[in-house]
Amino acid sequence: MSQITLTGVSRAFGKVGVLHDINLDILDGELIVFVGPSGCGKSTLLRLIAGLDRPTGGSIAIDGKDVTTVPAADRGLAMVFQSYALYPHMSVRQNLAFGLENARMARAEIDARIAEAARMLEIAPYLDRRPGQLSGGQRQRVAIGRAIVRNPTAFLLDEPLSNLDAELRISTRAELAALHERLSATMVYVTHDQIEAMTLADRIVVLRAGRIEQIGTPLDLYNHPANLFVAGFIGAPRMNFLPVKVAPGGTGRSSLTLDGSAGFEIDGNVSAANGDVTLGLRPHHISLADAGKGDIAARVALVEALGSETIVHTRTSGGQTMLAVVAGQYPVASGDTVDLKFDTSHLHLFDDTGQRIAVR
Amino acid sequence: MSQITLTGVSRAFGKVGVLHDINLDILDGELIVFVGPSGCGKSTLLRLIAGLDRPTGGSIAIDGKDVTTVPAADRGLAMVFQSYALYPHMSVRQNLAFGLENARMARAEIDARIAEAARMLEIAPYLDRRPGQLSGGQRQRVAIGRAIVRNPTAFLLDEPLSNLDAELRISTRAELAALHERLSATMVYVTHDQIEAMTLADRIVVLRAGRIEQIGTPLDLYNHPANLFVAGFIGAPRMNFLPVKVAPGGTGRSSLTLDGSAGFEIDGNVSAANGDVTLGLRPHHISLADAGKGDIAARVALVEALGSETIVHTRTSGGQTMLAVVAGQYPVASGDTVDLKFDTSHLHLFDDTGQRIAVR
Amino acid sequence: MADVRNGIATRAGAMILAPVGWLANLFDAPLRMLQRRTGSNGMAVFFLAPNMLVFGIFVLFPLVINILYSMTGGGALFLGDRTFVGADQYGRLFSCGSYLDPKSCTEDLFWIAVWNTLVFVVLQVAMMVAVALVTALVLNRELRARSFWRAVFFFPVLLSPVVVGLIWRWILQRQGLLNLMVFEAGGTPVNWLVERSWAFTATIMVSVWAHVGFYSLILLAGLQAIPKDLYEAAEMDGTRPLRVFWRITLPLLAPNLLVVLVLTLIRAVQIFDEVYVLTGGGPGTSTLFLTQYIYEVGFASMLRNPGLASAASILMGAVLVVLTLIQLGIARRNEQRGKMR
Amino acid sequence: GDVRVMWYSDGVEGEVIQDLLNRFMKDNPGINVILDNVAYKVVQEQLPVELEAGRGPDIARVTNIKELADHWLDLTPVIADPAYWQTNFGDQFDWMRPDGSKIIPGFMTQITLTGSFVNKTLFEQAGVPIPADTATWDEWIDAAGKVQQSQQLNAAFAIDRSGHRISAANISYGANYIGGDRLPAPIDAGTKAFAEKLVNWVADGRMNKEIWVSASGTTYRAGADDFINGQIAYYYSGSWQVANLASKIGKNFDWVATGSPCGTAACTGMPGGAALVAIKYTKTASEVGKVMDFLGREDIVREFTERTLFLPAHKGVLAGKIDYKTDDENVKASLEAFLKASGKIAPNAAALPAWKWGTPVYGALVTRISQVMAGELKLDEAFARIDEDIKAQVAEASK
Amino acid sequence: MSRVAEFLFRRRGGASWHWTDVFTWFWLIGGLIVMFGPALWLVNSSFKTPAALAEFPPTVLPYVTAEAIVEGYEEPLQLFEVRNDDGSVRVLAEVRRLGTIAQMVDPANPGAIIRVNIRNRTPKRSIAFALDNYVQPFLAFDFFLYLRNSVFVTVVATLITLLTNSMAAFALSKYNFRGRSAVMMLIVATLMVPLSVILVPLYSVISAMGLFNSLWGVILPTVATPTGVFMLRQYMLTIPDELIEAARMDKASEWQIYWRIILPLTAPALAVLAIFSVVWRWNDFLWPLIVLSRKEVYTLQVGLNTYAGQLNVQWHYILAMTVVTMIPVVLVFIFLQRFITTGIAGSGLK
Ligand SMILES: Nc1ncnc2c1ncn2[C@@H]1O[C@H](COP(=O)(O)OP(=O)(O)OP(=O)(O)O)[C@@H](O)[C@H]1O
Ligand SMILES: Nc1ncnc2c1ncn2[C@@H]1O[C@H](COP(=O)(O)OP(=O)(O)OP(=O)(O)O)[C@@H](O)[C@H]1O
Ligand SMILES: [Mg+2]
Ligand SMILES: [Mg+2]
Repeated sequence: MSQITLTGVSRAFGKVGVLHDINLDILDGELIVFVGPSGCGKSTLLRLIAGLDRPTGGSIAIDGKDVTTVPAADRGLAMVFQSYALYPHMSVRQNLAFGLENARMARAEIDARIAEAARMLEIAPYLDRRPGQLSGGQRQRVAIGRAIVRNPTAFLLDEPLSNLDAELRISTRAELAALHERLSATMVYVTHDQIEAMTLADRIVVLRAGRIEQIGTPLDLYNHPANLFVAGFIGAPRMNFLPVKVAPGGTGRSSLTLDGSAGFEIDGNVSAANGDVTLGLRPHHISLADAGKGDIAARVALVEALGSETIVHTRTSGGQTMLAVVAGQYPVASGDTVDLKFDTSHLHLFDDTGQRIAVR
Repeated sequence: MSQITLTGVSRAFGKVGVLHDINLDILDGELIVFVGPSGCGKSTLLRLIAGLDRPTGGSIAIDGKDVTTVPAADRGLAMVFQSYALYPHMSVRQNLAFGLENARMARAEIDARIAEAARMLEIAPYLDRRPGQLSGGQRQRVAIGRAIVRNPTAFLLDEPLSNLDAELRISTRAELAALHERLSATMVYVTHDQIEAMTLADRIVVLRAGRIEQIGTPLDLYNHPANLFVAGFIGAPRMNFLPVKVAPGGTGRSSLTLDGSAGFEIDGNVSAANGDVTLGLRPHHISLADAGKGDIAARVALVEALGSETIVHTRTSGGQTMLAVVAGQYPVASGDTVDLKFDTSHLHLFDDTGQRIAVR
Repeated sequence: MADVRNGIATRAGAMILAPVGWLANLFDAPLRMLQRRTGSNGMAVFFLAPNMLVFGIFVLFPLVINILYSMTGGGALFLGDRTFVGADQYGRLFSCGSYLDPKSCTEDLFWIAVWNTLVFVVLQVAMMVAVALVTALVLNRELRARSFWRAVFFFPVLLSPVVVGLIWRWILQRQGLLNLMVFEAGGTPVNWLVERSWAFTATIMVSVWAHVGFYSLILLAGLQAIPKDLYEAAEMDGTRPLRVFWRITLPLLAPNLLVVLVLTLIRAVQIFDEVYVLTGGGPGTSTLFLTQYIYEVGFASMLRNPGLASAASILMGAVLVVLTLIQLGIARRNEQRGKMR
Repeated sequence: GDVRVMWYSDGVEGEVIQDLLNRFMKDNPGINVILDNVAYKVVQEQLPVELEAGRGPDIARVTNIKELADHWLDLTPVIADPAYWQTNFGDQFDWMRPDGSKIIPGFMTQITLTGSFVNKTLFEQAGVPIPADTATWDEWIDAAGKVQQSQQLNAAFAIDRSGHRISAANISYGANYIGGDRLPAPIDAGTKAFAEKLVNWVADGRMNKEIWVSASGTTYRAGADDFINGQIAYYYSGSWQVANLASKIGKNFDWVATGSPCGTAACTGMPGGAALVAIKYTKTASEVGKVMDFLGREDIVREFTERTLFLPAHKGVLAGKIDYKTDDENVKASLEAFLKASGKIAPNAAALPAWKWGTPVYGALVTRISQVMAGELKLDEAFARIDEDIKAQVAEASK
Repeated sequence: MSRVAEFLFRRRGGASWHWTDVFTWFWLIGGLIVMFGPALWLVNSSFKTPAALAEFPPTVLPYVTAEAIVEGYEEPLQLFEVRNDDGSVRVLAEVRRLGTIAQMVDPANPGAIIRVNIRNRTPKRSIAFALDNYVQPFLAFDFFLYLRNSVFVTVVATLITLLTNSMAAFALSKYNFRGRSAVMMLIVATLMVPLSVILVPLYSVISAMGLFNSLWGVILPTVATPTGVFMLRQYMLTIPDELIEAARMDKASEWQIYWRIILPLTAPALAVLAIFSVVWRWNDFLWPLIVLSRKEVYTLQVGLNTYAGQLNVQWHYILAMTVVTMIPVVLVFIFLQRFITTGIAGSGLK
């Protein structure tokens, strides 16, 4: 029931332009995730959609109706603020009830909804506390609760899970997904958490300095990042980049030469101005091999053991930092010399303007 | 230079006890991480150490000197607040300079430190803005900056990176680690981010409802969780738990029987009251196998593709939800029937009180 | 304990407010309709209206009439009966041989009063703001028996100015309580109200005594509104109390401090009753202030001259407006330098 | 119907009049008299505004009777016996009606007369004889000065801070305020002579400095407290102080009223007082007449006078014996003295209550002379200012 | 005792006295003496007889001269302490005084008259409360009628003041509309107008509206106090706008934002204004005096001022009634000041 269309939206604070010419069509019932570096304009964009702020240019339409000048209260959206913005003088229960009372809902229904939200967010024990008496994560859950009790047709969520512990984050994420399913509500979701973005999103919008860099499904962005920025931004740890020279290789193949050291061949034709391209390879697609058995030799600089996997920071002889992620607890220590082996079926190439080069 | 000792510390708000009998010795120069579910008392504990709050019982000593009643200003610690607590009327630069001016530092030195912190946290362009003109992540970075410019002997950081994007989070995390190294400062760090906890911590303290559940190095906690709670809390996605019956098996081996379906044998002797134990197995240690080739059959409920790995939510015939994490993008869809294969070398057993059972 | 009592107060407040709240809810539906028509911002007019209506009728309109008054002469009271004299009254106030010497003016008392008022305002405002601020800071600390201490400092505000003047006259007169104490302590009694500088000081002290509770209360409310976590942050930054005051408290108190500054200024200029009872403007004319002059000209003498009184009051008002606008201008600049949060 | 009386009180007169009115209402069941006790300030500041708006109570007790004279009702048609009123109250009618008018607006509830009080005990202790009736101001102050010296007093004497009070002395020294056209004359030698004396007495410490110096403008200050506390030997005020002094001095010392000292021209006090007048805008004129008739009855005036310790205006009462309801000998003696002094009022003084420019003259005098005492002006400057002030006020009021 | 001390002298830091603690207590104790001392003295004075009130030098407590019934004398006689030539002191009753010689008797032995020079005797005095100061006004005037009027004026005026002022302050602090600063300036500018200046025109207005001698004539002109608008507006500036935005997202109408969000958060400032308004309206004197000239509508202050005559002011009644009329306001103060507690506006934000 809520399709949100942004046309040429821009926003400036004084002389500082924060958003530039944003065009975006959020489909009805879609869960769209905004990601981007801190300060890129995600919250600002959300506030424009909410109607809390007016764009300095462009227009916003909901379900085809231009709402650019419609006040927030009349747009029928619910929002979780990055700063929570809980009503400090009301108990948690009153915070949750406020929006419902405004809609003149029956008391029993209000209570039922609050009970449901409290269960979902595990805040039932705190219903009679004031926000000032809650921990950071509890406040954040109340902020979420305030939005979801309203069962609106569209949600705007600004980093709603950032202060929750892993377990709660996963369960709340699942609850949100279920809610999205059940209400078939449109959701606009801002997050810095890769896993959240990847698992929740129907589509992800990557923003950078107030501009949209790419829009696509999670795996689309992961597998086919449109440019160096998106490639680096999506996926953690970030993709490794290496400057390489490309030249035609065997039939239907191309040969890549790493600076100084040996090269290898890949399927497909690559054309690039004077052969300089950037090779992108995700840490998960690099494995460690015994000396001499891999593609490139490197020295281990730092080992981060996460338990389930191990992140190995290495420095190649060319001076590049390369990260590799290996499953489990890998017996390697900083100072060791290792060989890195590339999984060439998953490499990405970018031209000198940073745009992806299709490998045909 | 800063060893912090908590002896029998407790804190109650009115009748609600929030911390109970906390005993902890934080070594000089150690980086200790507090983790625990939202609302378990992490921030409260931090505030007690800082001196912003007084314990209702027990005592706190720094470098052997009892500081329980020493005001915060005289403890020489620096803190990053979960709520940032930036001075709203000061520019970012003034916010950073404030603590240094208090120490009557020379202007040139102050400027140098601010410049260094601004570089480190990428906030140089905003130095002359007020906090109200910053995005959430930018504010958080200023809050970190305010603590680090002071080069204190001990830091208290309350979820300092929660609002930063992945890339910035990693780089800031690395900067903090470097700082820790350089100053050999003691750091007490609260986080919900597993990766942060695992990579940064010298030791991790797991809190639950105001009590310490376990203290240990990251891999210690990951590999040898003391109880069900820690096992479930450390590692994401969380460990799978299954009720099993244990019985002596071949020499020096035990046999485990899953309810209903087949069992398997493991090395070591397990003794448990009437044979009921809980089996814990991390999702990373479960792999998918073709039907009939695994330990237990299950139905795929949900597939979350993160790009680098795929989380498969399954439901066993016994009705248990089991998660498996498989590397890469695994071609499986919800509704499929799969066999789960356990990596029995990594399983954990817990008795009916939830305590770990050592497998000898 | 304090929590419990505050809880009771809050609950009592809530009980009183409950029926009012119910009434307020009744307003909601029609107001929503209004809002639909005017838009959110348009509701500002609605919120302003009641106040501005009363304000217009009972303050603004009489004020305008007062300006007309100042351009009439004669002793008649009602505007219709009075003779129009143009700027004559102002001319009279300003007819001076030399503006530096009040004695050379036709209305020498007016200029003496202007001068006295000026000195008084400068000293009294400084003193008042300082004392109010210190008092508010002290009362803002976590004290036991907090309401008692607040009451102590607020108490004089409850007294009518006439009673204030009277009490202090009893204390300060030649045979008053103060001299009694001075005498007992072995000092020489001073005739406080006959010595020029003492009498002037006394007017300042007494007016501060009488009103400081008022301003302390405003500042106290302002102080309590400063988020506590900022003080905690400052404490973590190792800030000394004085610096906390200058760098945290004072800037964040600015909006309320402005209220106090403007109000003290205005009320200092308007000081009357307590001084009238205390010193009556004496010794000589050394504590004769503008309002007393206006009162004497316009009301006290049986041959009133309301025109001259109005002219003087409008001059006084004009100066005040200018001063206040300057204060507000500075404040606005600060406000615009960025919304605080 | 209702008759509203606006009434202010200095002492017990509010209770006395209520008492009398209750009696009246018992006798006249149809008339409901409501006594509104108000502050003097109301009579002074609010009543004129109300009157100007053509409203007000039906009857009021006022002191600025001449200035508001246009608003008074002519009682002639509504009172039973105008001749009775003319005979007994006629002398003061000019005080309360516009110049040249012949109406009967009301009557004086009280005549006041300025005069002095002596602390007999102090004089006795100092061994200074109390000056005779014919003593001049100088002689009085000298005598009081001797008492001051011998008894180590702070001051010898005090005069209330009021232009009205010193006008009696001015006139004794030959002053005449009323010029041609009944407009104020420039201040003359008589006024100047006494003003100079006053200033000197303050300078040499004989006159209590506080009363006059520690106030400015026309602010009224009484010196009664110093007298009550035995701090001064001699006090110039007026007949209305008798009750006040009696109640506060009690048995602490003996005191007596001594009329007004003499100057070169007379030994006069200043008459004055409060009048009860009917107001033109009343809707119940005939009832008002009945009330006034009752309150003007000789026996009622006598009772009122005796209970309030006032000086009466009623000729008949004055002629008879007044038995003041007090057992304080000092009071009786003092009231006698005032009654006696009322026979010695100089014509210039007697004319002032009926003169509409009295107030500005009094105001200018007190304002400027006290400035001289405080050392802010020279006497000559002050005299020039006084003339200017009065001229300006007259000019303004004539616009 | 030490627990009491500990209770009272809770300090900033921990163990030692910080200078701010010392200063705080210095200020509090000083304040107690300077602020409260005169007030206490006022209360004492209200129990003094007129004679004792006029006395120099003043006494702190209300004293009267002691009297005794002595055999053989109808009236009670005043007692004096008489210093004998040898320096000893005894108590005698005075029969009469002639000049500087007082005739006295020993109350225990009333037969013989003793002559004493009045210099050698001082009145023997005892503390006595002149309760008459309190009783008389209650008998003489319609205390309860006046009280009712005062309460009506105070309560109604305060409620209207709080409502209209806070509404206006809300508009002026949280909305952006054209002319906002003009309105603000206008309001602040009129702060300067002393009542006495607009008294006559205001009187005409009241008169034209027929509010003369009506309590509404007292109430209405005072409720638009610019002070309140100004004060509340400045306080509201410190409330984060984000809370209003959150309420807008919750579909709250502007009225509800005002009523449910802004008002509760402004509670401390509202309490201050309520206290002020109560004090002002309760103590209002000049304006009611002008509007009210009939005793049915008198407020306490107006009634009280009937004791202020032309030549004499009966201070003993005025003081006593001042003390009585102060009691309700003190109670109101004590109740309302509790709402001046830690502002919580910031605690809903991160
Ligand atoms: N002022 C207070 N009054 C009552 N309870 C409080 C108060 N402050 C905190 N609490 C409670 O104390 C518990 C611990 O709070 P704390 O802020 O330490 O949690 P936390 O571990 O930091 O949680 P989070 O990860 O959500 O920040 C919470 O359950 C909270 O509700
Ligand atoms: N009032 C303001 N005045 C000037 N600049 C502002 C203002 N508010 C925000 N900005 C700037 O606009 C940019 C976008 O801010 P926004 O809050 O949208 O970022 P964000 O993407 O939400 O970042 P984060 O992930 O850190 O929350 C930031 O660089 C911020 O500094
Ligand atoms: Mg943001
Ligand atoms: Mg916390």
